[in-house]
Amino acid sequence: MTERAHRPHPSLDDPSIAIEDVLRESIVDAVPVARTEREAEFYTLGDGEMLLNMGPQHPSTHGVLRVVLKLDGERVVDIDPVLGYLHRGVEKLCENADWHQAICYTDPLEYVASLFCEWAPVMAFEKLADVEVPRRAEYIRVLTGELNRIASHALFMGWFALDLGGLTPILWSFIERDEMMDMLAAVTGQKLLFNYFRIGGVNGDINHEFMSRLGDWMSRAGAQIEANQGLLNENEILVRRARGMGVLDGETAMRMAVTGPNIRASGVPFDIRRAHPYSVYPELEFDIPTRQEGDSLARYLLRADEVKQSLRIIDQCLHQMPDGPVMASVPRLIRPRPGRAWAAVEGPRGMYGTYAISDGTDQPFRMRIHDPSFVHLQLVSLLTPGNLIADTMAIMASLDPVMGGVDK
Amino acid sequence: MSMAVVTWQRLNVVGKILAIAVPVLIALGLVTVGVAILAGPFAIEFVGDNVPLLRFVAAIGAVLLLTIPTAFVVIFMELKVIARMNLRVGPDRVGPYGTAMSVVHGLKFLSKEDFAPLGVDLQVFTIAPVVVFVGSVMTFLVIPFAPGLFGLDMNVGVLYLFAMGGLTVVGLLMAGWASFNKYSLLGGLRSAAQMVSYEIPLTLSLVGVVLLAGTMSLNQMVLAQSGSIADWYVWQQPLAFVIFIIAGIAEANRSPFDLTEADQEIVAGFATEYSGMRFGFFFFAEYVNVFVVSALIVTFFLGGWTAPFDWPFPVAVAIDPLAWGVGSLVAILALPVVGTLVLAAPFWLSSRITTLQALVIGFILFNVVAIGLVLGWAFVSLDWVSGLFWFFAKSYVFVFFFVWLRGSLPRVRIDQLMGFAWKWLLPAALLNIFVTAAAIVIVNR
Amino acid sequence: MSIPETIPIIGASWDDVLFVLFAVAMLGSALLVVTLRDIIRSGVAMIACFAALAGLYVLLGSPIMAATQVLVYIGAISILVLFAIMLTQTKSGPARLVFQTQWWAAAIAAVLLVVVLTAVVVSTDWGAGPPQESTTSDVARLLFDAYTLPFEAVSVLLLAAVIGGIFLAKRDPSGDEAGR
Amino acid sequence: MDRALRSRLERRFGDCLLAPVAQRHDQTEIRVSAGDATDTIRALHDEPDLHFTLLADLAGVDTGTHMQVVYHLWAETSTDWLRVVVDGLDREAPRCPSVTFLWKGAEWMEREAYDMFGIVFEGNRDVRRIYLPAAYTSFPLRKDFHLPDDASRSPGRGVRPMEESLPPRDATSATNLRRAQAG
Repeated sequence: MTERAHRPHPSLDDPSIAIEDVLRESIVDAVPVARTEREAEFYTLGDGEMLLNMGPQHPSTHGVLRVVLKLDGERVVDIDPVLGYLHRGVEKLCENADWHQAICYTDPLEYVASLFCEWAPVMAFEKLADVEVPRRAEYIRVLTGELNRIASHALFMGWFALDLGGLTPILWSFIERDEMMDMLAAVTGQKLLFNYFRIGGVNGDINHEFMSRLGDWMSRAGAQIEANQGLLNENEILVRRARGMGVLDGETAMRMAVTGPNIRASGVPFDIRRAHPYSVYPELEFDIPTRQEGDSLARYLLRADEVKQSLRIIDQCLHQMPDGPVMASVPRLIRPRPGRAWAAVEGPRGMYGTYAISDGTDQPFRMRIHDPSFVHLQLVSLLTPGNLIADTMAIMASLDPVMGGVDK
Repeated sequence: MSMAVVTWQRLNVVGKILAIAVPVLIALGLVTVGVAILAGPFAIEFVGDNVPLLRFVAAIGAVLLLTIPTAFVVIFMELKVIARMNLRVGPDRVGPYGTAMSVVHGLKFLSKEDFAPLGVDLQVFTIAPVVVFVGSVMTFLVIPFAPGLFGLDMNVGVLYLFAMGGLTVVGLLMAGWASFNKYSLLGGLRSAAQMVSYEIPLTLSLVGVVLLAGTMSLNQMVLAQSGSIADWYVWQQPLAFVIFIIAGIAEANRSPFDLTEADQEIVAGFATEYSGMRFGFFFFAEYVNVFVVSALIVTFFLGGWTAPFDWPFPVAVAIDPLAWGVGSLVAILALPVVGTLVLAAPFWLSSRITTLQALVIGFILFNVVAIGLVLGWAFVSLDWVSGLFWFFAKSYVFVFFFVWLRGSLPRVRIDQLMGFAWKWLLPAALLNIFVTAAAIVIVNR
Repeated sequence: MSIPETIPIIGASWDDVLFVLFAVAMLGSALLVVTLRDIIRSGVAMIACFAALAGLYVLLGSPIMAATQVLVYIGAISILVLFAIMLTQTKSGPARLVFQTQWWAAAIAAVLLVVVLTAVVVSTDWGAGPPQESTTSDVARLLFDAYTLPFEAVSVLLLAAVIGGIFLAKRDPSGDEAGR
Repeated sequence: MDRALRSRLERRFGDCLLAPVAQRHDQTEIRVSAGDATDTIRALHDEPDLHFTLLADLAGVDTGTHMQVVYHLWAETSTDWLRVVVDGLDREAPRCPSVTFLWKGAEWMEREAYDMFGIVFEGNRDVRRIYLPAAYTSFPLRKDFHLPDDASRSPGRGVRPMEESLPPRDATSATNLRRAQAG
């Protein structure tokens, strides 16, 4: 009974397998049987090419992404991302939960900006159930959402520098992000997965602690963010490594269904806050920064520009916010009449969308979650071939995918 | 018989230890004295006749031993300084201010399983870290630490240095190949390409210094720079100084040129498959290299162990205890007690501290003062102590500089790295040689 | 009591013993270079051979030659050889050398080499005196004084070789993205 | 609600719509069959008065009786989201034309729909599983796929199927079970 399960080497189990055979198997690249045209093309090695498996445990794959690189020396010939290491089947889980419960399943999808992950389904459900959201709740949503956007962009800048080999910026941006997370924790009660937006409003009014922290932070945020970026924007090495890397033009970006900062860095001023206004964004004054270059540097700098616009929005929200309730009267158990609804919000990475189908019961019949990271990760195989391994990181980091969102 | 047993059983633990240790120590002492009496004259004669040989053996032993604290200090600096730059605290649990952290790192490596993955070329895999370590440790041999304190004063010291630097590449390449891992292979190839490329500007940048000093011996070079800060070669060879720093960083595989172990790209490069003490050797060699490059910068361009201003020392402070008489000696013996009491007095007078605590504080303070006095005396009257001080002070400034770079710069790309070496550093180094040679010819005419 | 000039029992001098040790190491590793089946190990053995040769130079009183040997042959040439092997050999290909495809040509070449070497050894006057210390300045004086012309000729030859190598290795400019 | 879009859509695609154009909140919905899907979407993308340039989302839906593929499109010409439902795909062997010729970025979304529903997209050159392992055989978002511990819907209600394969009570570890099976 006390004997422990011991797994010896396979060759010891089966005397017909010699160590040599095991070695030979591991010498030759294990090439799967091609299932599709693309896979057959990818796994056919040309002269001098080799496959390099990167991930799922690799320092710079932003979680558990696995990519197979086809290399010629250090030059990337082709790249095939392999997903699913973080797949949790959130859509199925949502179908097995009721309408309120479904929101908290979407929350951890993109743990870096989770308010947006709940905003899209909440909006979709409100459309399905014909709920009118109080204006104060809408302002609070915009306020907290923009705060979360800044927090997400701050983290992006740190990650970007880290993937290019800089150690310090990531920790500085975590300090910055931590302040915002503390504020949001003061109002939502949680520090990472807020679960704050509800069908018909938000979970509670903003409180004094939040306001005092926010006022304190707003008074120095601009200067502090500028100072942090000074470490990177004027860094010759970073600029030289990011400029001209992974150039994405506007036309291709549209065809790749890219949204968010990534498409705006390619010169397309598409922002759902303006292109298809929702919430109280029509009443707020802000610009949509764009850049024409479409390279990694542009994608990086564009997010810095967006942070400034978000600060403007927060400022206006604080001044324009009306008094009133923050929650419409919504029953605990809702049964929306059968129908379909789609809602999309502009998150820090692009368009977060939810497509919900109601069959009249208390559970979603189908709930589709659209995550921008998933779409943007496709760009890796478009932009990296022809560059070096190191540039793969510069490009992937500039697209800012979060594996929680990619793998749903 | 029973008496002895009963007596033994009555002793407590300390007593038992003493009961064993004291006779053994006495016996050992007697044996030592006997051996010294019998063999002493021969030993003295042997030492006297073979000073160069013994000096060489002692130097090699000292060099091997010296690398360990050096690596520990550099690792600790790296941990703590980068932590401060990241607005973190860094290690603060093991030892005062975390100073023992790097020692614990070393113990951790020793206690880890010596693991070799399936498919590695075991012999090459095992030798590789040794080659790397030997390559970096052997460079210590020719570095002049202080007047008279050097392993070997070679007349081809500069060549020897670069030869040993070249040995490191062999080890990295062997590690990369033997690991049976594509990341390791890429790391090994990167390191070979990088270090072979940067060795050329590194060597050429020193030609100017060699021309000025007229020798390739490191010790002679330092002597040629002695005097004040104005005599250092950094003023006559500013371009070579810059080239040497940049190429030295690349040669030591430090950020921003740490492509061989770029963890965001190729995990850990050549060291991916290594663990335990084999990895520890790489780790050690890397940090020893950081110190060696700093020491070389100081030796070649910043006057080595010479002081930055016209140093009036060594001042001969005549201390001859035998001439002081018995009264003075008794006074010296009483000094610790008196000093402790005097230093404890102010604390004792303060009401919040107990007598015992005050005494302990006084004792510690007295020790600090006494050690400080002894070191101060050594500093002003022994030239090798002040030489060591200046040498390490200057070297650690550059170690700090390297750590600072690591904390603030992203990594360059492999083609930028190579392009920089061949397109900028190499022509600059050649230009430097040309200008230096021309200047020497003009001045001497 | 200083260390005796010769080893007490054998009677040979220390230098001779060291010479024999280095020579055996050199010949042994040279044999390994040609007999080992793994090409990388051959390379490592070649490095050991060069290192033993450097030791011989030190014994002969020429540390500058020894340092240059290590610097150039171990630090550069062996590295490039290993580098080239690693670049051209893939792990999925045959990991071992294919021997005995041109054994008769190799045999003829070996016999010729032996003849030539024997002739050289026999015809050389080995009555040279004790080894002299050669310093850097001696070597430099010889290079830039007596042998200036051969030195410059060799440098021109190397330059030509470098240019030729670049020309041969350069790819078609249209398909070349490495220059970016 | 964009009434003008509705009339434009009815005018342009009137004969191939499976259902009248539905509008609710800020969404306009049209339904087409799989045969008309390519032409419809190409027209929506290309024609200047429609010009739906952005593919917002591509979703598979299992209604229980048949499969659907749902596209959400965005255009500058309209204030509405346009939802195109490709309706009536066979549940046993759902096939749908791919839109990767218009939006290459739909490739992964189509792979995901294949992974979850088994819908094969004709024209997509990389229809293979994206999340689940290659050896997986079922399509988890279909309505007849029940989670193993979903007691209310599982065929063996009240029984947790995952527990059935556990060893008998006196066995302490899976190793013993394996040994018992082997010997």
